[in-house]
Amino acid sequence: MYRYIIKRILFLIPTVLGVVFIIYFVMNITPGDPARAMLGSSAPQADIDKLNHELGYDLPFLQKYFNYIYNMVVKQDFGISYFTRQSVFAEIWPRYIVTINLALMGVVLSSVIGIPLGIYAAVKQYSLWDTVPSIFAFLIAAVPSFVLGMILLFVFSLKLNLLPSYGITSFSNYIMPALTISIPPAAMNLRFTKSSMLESIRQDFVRTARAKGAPEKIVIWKHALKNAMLPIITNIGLNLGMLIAGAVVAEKLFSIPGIGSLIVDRITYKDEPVIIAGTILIAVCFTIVMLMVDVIYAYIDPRIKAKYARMKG
Amino acid sequence: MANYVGTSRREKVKNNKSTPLIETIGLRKLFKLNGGARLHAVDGINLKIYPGETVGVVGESGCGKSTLGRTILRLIEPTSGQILYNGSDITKISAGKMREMRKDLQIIFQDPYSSIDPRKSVIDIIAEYMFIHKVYKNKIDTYNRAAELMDLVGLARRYSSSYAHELDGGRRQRIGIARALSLNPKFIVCDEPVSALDVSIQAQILNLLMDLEEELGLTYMFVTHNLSVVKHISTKIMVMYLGKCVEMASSDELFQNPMHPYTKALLKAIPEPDISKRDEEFALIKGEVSSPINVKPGCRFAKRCDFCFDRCIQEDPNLTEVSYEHFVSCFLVEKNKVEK
Amino acid sequence: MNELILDIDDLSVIYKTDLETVKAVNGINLKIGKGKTLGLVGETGAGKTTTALSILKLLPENTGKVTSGNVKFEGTNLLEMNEHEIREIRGGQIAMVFQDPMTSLNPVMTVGDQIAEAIIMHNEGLSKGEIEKRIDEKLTMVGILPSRKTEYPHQFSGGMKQRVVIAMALACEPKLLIADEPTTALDVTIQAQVLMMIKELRNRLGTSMLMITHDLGVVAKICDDVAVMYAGEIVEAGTVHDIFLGEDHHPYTEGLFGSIPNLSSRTKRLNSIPGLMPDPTNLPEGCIFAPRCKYCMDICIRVHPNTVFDETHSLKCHLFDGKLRRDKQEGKSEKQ
Amino acid sequence: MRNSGISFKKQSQTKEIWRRFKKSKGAVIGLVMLVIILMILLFADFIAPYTAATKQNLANKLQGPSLAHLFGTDSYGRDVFARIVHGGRTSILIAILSTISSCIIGSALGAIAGYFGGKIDSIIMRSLDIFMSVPDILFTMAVVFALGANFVNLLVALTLAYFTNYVRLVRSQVLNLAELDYVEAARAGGASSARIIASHILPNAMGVIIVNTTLNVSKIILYESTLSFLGLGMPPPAPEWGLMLSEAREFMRTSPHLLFFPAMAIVLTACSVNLIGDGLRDALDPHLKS
Amino acid sequence: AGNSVSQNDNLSPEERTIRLRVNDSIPSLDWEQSTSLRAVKVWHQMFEGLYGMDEAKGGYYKELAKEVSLSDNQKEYTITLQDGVKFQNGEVMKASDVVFSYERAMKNPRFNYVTSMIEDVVEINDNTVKITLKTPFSAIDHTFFSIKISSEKEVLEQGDKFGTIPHKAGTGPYYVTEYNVATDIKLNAFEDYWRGSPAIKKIEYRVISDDAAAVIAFENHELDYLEDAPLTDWESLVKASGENHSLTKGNDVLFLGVNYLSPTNNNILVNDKVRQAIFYAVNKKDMNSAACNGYGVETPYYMPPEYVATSPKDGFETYEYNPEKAKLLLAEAGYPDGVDVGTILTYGASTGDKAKMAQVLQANLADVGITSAVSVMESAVVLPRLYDQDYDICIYADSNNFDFNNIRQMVHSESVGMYIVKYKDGPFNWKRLEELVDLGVSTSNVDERVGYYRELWSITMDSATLLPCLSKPVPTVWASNLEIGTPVPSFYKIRTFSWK
Ligand SMILES: Nc1ncnc2c1ncn2[C@@H]1O[C@H](COP(=O)(O)OP(=O)(O)OP(=O)(O)O)[C@@H](O)[C@H]1O
Ligand SMILES: Nc1ncnc2c1ncn2[C@@H]1O[C@H](COP(=O)(O)OP(=O)(O)OP(=O)(O)O)[C@@H](O)[C@H]1O
Ligand SMILES: [Mg+2]
Ligand SMILES: [Mg+2]
Repeated sequence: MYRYIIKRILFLIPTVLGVVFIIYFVMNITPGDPARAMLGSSAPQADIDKLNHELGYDLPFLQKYFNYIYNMVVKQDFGISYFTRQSVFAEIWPRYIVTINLALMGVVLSSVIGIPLGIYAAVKQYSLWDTVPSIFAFLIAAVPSFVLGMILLFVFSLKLNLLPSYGITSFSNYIMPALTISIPPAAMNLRFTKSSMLESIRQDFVRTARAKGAPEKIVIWKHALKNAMLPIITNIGLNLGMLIAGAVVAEKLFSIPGIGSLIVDRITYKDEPVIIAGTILIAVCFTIVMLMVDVIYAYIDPRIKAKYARMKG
Repeated sequence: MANYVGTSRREKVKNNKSTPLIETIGLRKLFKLNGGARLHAVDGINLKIYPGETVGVVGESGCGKSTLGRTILRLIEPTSGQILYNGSDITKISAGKMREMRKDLQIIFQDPYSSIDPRKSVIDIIAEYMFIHKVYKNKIDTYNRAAELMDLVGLARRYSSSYAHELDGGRRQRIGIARALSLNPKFIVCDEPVSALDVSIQAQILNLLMDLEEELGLTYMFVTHNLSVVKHISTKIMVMYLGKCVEMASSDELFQNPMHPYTKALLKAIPEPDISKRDEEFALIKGEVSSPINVKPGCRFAKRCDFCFDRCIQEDPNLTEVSYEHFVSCFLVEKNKVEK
Repeated sequence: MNELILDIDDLSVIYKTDLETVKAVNGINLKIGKGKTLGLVGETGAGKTTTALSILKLLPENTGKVTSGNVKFEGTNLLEMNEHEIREIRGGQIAMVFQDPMTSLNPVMTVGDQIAEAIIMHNEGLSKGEIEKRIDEKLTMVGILPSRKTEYPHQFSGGMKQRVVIAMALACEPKLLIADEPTTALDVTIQAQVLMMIKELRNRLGTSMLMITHDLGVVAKICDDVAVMYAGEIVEAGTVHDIFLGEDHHPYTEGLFGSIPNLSSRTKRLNSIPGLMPDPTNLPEGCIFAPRCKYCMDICIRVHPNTVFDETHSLKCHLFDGKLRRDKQEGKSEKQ
Repeated sequence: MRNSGISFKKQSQTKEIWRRFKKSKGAVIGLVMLVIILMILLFADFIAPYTAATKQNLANKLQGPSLAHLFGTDSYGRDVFARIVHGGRTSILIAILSTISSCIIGSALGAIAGYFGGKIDSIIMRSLDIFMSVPDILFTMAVVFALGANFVNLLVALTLAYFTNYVRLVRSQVLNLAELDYVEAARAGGASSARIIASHILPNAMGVIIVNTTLNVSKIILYESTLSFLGLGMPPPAPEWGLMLSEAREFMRTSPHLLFFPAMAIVLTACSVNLIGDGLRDALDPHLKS
Repeated sequence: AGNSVSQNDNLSPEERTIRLRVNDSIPSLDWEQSTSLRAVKVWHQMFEGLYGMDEAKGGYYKELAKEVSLSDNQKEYTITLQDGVKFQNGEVMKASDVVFSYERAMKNPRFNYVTSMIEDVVEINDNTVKITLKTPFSAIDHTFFSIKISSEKEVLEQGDKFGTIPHKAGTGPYYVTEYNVATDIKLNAFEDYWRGSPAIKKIEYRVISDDAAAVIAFENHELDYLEDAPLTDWESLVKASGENHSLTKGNDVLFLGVNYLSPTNNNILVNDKVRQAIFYAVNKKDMNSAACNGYGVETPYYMPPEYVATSPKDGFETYEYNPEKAKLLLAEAGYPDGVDVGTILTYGASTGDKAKMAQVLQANLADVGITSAVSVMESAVVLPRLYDQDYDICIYADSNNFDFNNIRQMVHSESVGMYIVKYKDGPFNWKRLEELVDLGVSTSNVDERVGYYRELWSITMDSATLLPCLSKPVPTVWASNLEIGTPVPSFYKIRTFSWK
């Protein structure tokens, strides 16, 4: 098991190398340059070239790639932002935390809303408890999240003046953005949980439990749910990945200084160090979340644990 | 309809000992598992199948019966060893040549449900192999031949455009048989073709297989775990245990004179529909089949064997011919023989 | 017959799906005497499992429905019980072992916990230690080391899983054990072990048993009485002797015996029953076996046969109309 | 020999699926809704002339719904109804085309990875893992920045964002299917790998792929609108739902109808597609029905 | 949310913080490092230049310069500094700081356009500097305004970190106390400010990138001052602000450029009549309505004459909206049935004002039979294309200068930046254009300069290559308890504000 985890963590290395490569490649094919973006339209080309040179932007793309990897590995240095001249790490880290917080809240919210409703819908299949939330889930899942965000902003900030419309100074600031990004995945969770539970309820061992004389409560929660958890957890894991990236919308909408909107903004400036470091952080987070999902899997399902244990290295 | 007698079959076989149709020499298949462990599915099988014979392969679930069958047909690449077809090695021939060879070597699967593509109509399934090998120049001829095959296996033509899921297990298994016959093979591996069927249907299919054998001069390798079936259909029987052959003899000989402790136990374990033996105790083998992963040397059956002694744990017993055409792999038998 | 533990009378069960109505069980009568083992034989789809499930009211909620009949367990009709009452019966009085040991255990619970659950459910107020003791006891009984109770089902082989399932079923010492093809999924040698164990336990605990199987060999070994089921009906029933040694048989029973390759005598061809079981959504009007029957007569196609009784032997075939002695009390004709 | 017994109908399965599909009320409602939507889009030119969708009339801007303008007018005085009717063409066409292209690319990669396994599988899947850990939006922005926002580039961007789903999906399907005996049976008959993939594996994986595809269409419609919201969508003035929404944003308070109608169009379309997808999934998987 | 507001309200004016919006993060606290308008607005509270800019009346005034004298050759400015000016770190401002600041700016390519005419800056004594120009340059005021004076000591002490952490390097009325790039910047009053400590003691700039959120924040009393508010919500903002709102005319001008060198459609745009037809087809009123919600000012001027003394007011073609004439011209050009002129290229948000103008332009052109496409792309992509004359028609904006000399960058071949129409070597009188640019700055006589610029602008307009369309309005709203004096478009000064 530990070997498996270590192996997975080691896979972060090629992931990071790959991500850096992809970004450099992508940046390489996009037009524009950081100096022009920074110095503005009135700077003469000579100065632009000079600055680009100082920044190291004009190097060939492979050289940039290897330099970056070298600095990152040997000096633990993620570089200096082209745009702000600040240490990339110092700039990104607080924003990263904000986004992670937001995404985690999104995950928690979407799970807390979606999963119990999904279970209920499965258990009470064809009743009102099933149809109403299901229909609602269908509708919600079809609403673009920024529209949801706008509606929330309109209702809770403007009309009711209950929640702040921007920033991240307090917990209440997180409520609307977290809702914005979590409602669509909550709807997904509902549908997912429902079908997973329906599947699980049909299993033979559930019938065995009934044949033992177990009351329905135990049958559902102890037997069916635990077995239905696996796909649900994968879904939650994938959600988190999606939410980190999807937070961009909420970040834009609620003026939240997160990493997603930072990356998006800096693409305009071709601020490669920031984009790369930001993407690496997201990729690492994504990978770790997926690893956590697998570990939780193993925790829930002894068969999977055994499988990991068998993998020696 | 062919009119044959059990014994005549046996005679015929014995007379025909020239070259085996299929011969395996030290055939092994080790599956590499995640993490590097090796699963000994088939572990050094030497088997000769003569034309016209029906060789039954019995053994418990997971002992490597199917793997053996599939490896012989090179549906799974063997890890080592040779497969000779009519005396020539087919282990190393190219994929293209092997594809040609498949005309002669066919297989019928255990599960008539999963072995038929649910998206194809019956006639298409039967005709598929002929299309692959371009046996006929045009579609009509191919389909006509497919229809003939349906007649042959006793499948009404009105099912030709049905889909497998509309049919019951018995009819599906007939499709599988028709498909296997479509290229006029010489040799067919029947991988538990009746295990998934009800007794009444099972009988229909077994009858059909035996009729076809006679009519078309087929050679079967018949894989099963059902001893009564295997006795009924085979001329020669091989008993497998954890990838190894523990005993091999003609059908009658094996049932009359089983030698390996495992074979003996196996024969006794079959509950017979006969209440006269009602109060007889089952001959139990203690324990269960052990894991085929990373097996250690020594007799594979040693752990469950009542007669196990030191040597059994230390060395592999060899398959030795204890009497005419009766091979056993057991130190006990060897010892007895020596003593004799 | 002596005292009955289970008396199924005129039970009919249908499965109603959006497409069709499957008449899975059609007016069957089954009786199990105290301490006796009844073997219920029949091919796939005959309705064996359905019968078992309806005894415990475990039919799938949305589709399965009992349309008529009584299931009397020690005199009380199980079918009239409410959820709560039947829960007391399940596991406590009547336990069931399902066909496939691989799927009847919860893969994410230790086997010990699963057995414990069965015990706790019917023995409130048992201390932890007592429960543990009982688990150990049951596991030992089925030949599994008690130390393995903290393991998960996937760590057990098929035979051991089936033992666990049996230990679980016997955890509360039920009066009746329903075993639905308990060894079909197992290898012959393991099957022998499990059958042996069942037989022994049954003898030791004096449990009555309903043994569902399609293997006549198993029946011959274990059962006292046999009922042969075909397309939702009991076509023949009697003691093992009636069935295995008796002269008169329903043609289906005959066919069944003929289909089995015999180990002791080698036949050239097997006596297969031609044709297939009728579509349970559309059963024939007359005798359900008529389309496949080699003795089929005109009447067979038109008229549904009545059950004819011998003392212990009953048959449902026009061939025997009047041939067997009609039982006076129970000889009322069955009709759908 | 006569050939009469043989006919080539392949209907029965489709029929069966259709029958099960019809059972689901939601799916039927979804289908009816989608058909109506598609009809409207198909006959857009008859319902409202294209010029009404682009013709500006600043004097008449930001009107609420009225008889003359069913859904009101936008900030250029263009008819919102006409824009929705014509805009849907672009939105849905992009969604469908990018779904198809991501499906083709993803399925091919997934099938190759799953069927051949081993090194090929590892290489494809590990690269995919890396690719997936880079947020989609980055690729989208790169493409749109590098090449400009237009129909084709949007297609490229959306395809890049969505093909990964298919790789995983099809691979797992193929892994399952390749285990099945009928694939081995085909090999036993001498079929080549290409033939096996094309004629046995993919057709059988089709059900799941189709379900995923329908659900994907709705996801892409939503993602498309999000891109427009972030300024990466179709360029103005071509009518397109996402663009309309993003244009409507600043008028959210003053003229909410500008937000409402395109949002409804998206919601209804995505919802109907989802309903159909769900119905199809149940229909294709009889196991799910009790 | 609301609570924090009321808390602020309960505080005494001394304690109260004025909360303003910045629409995006400000990447550096060094005025040299970030030159976006939003940043400059913030610097203005912290730094001062030799000159200040008077937006309300137009023109520049002396700020840190007490006296300025110009040598006869019009090249040497001798500047005496204000007395008693202290940097926020307590140091007294000396001439050396001015030299330091200028020399630093002259090395920075961002400031090229305001420093390229300077030969050198030398310290005469502690209180006096001499700035020598390469050639006479009467528009130097803007340079004196643009270059801020920062403390040499503070800048050198902070070294590399300068800009990334709070500093006290300015002479302005406020200094930074907290700097969170992503979220907010906090400033405190500088008690030793040379003009006297300001009335408002605390400032907080909050980063709110979304317009709608900003409007809501203002309406919820989370902001006290909101300039550049979205025009679509103007009415509701007006309502929310009571009396406290103003809509000033800005000096941001939106232009239309036509690349007569474009090879599109067989060099269609080289045809004078086609370009003129395009210009006559432009309906600035519609553009105003779409891009500025009708609050902008349709303008034929390069710069608003009321702000810019050197701006010509008349004497040039203005291309009043005349679709009939446009059609006529098109017919004369040989395209009575319409013609395709290629793509209207612009940058910024797809819902931004330039994109909106482009859409209206497209519709306007369509009305007279000219077809075109619209393409809105990222400025990083578009601007280089404009400078390379790689476009057909473009829409772009120019802003924030109060001297007509700014036109140099658009018409002079040696200018840097904005040279989007290549007049040099072209069919127009480009030599005269360049000469007029130089003449314009060679004298400080305003009338003379207006004369030159009138001719220059007339030539430009006749070429039908550049067309000013709209002057963007600057909407501002502020809290009811805030007194701000005369509202100005961009460079408001919080030191002039006070709590009621
Ligand atoms: N592709 C594979 N990869 C790894 N192990 C395999 C594979 N196929 C079969 N095995 C293993 O090889 C062993 C032999 O399997 P095989 O299917 O040949 O047994 P069998 O005798 O046919 O059993 P059964 O009676 O259940 O069909 C088993 O332990 C099985 O788990
Ligand atoms: N849930 C269900 N819905 C619809 N039909 C069902 C359902 N379960 C069983 N049936 C049908 O009812 C009939 C009897 O089924 P049952 O499972 O009782 O047979 P069985 O004798 O136990 O067969 P097997 O030997 O395969 O276990 C069959 O025709 C079967 O198809
Ligand atoms: Mg097998
Ligand atoms: Mg059953």
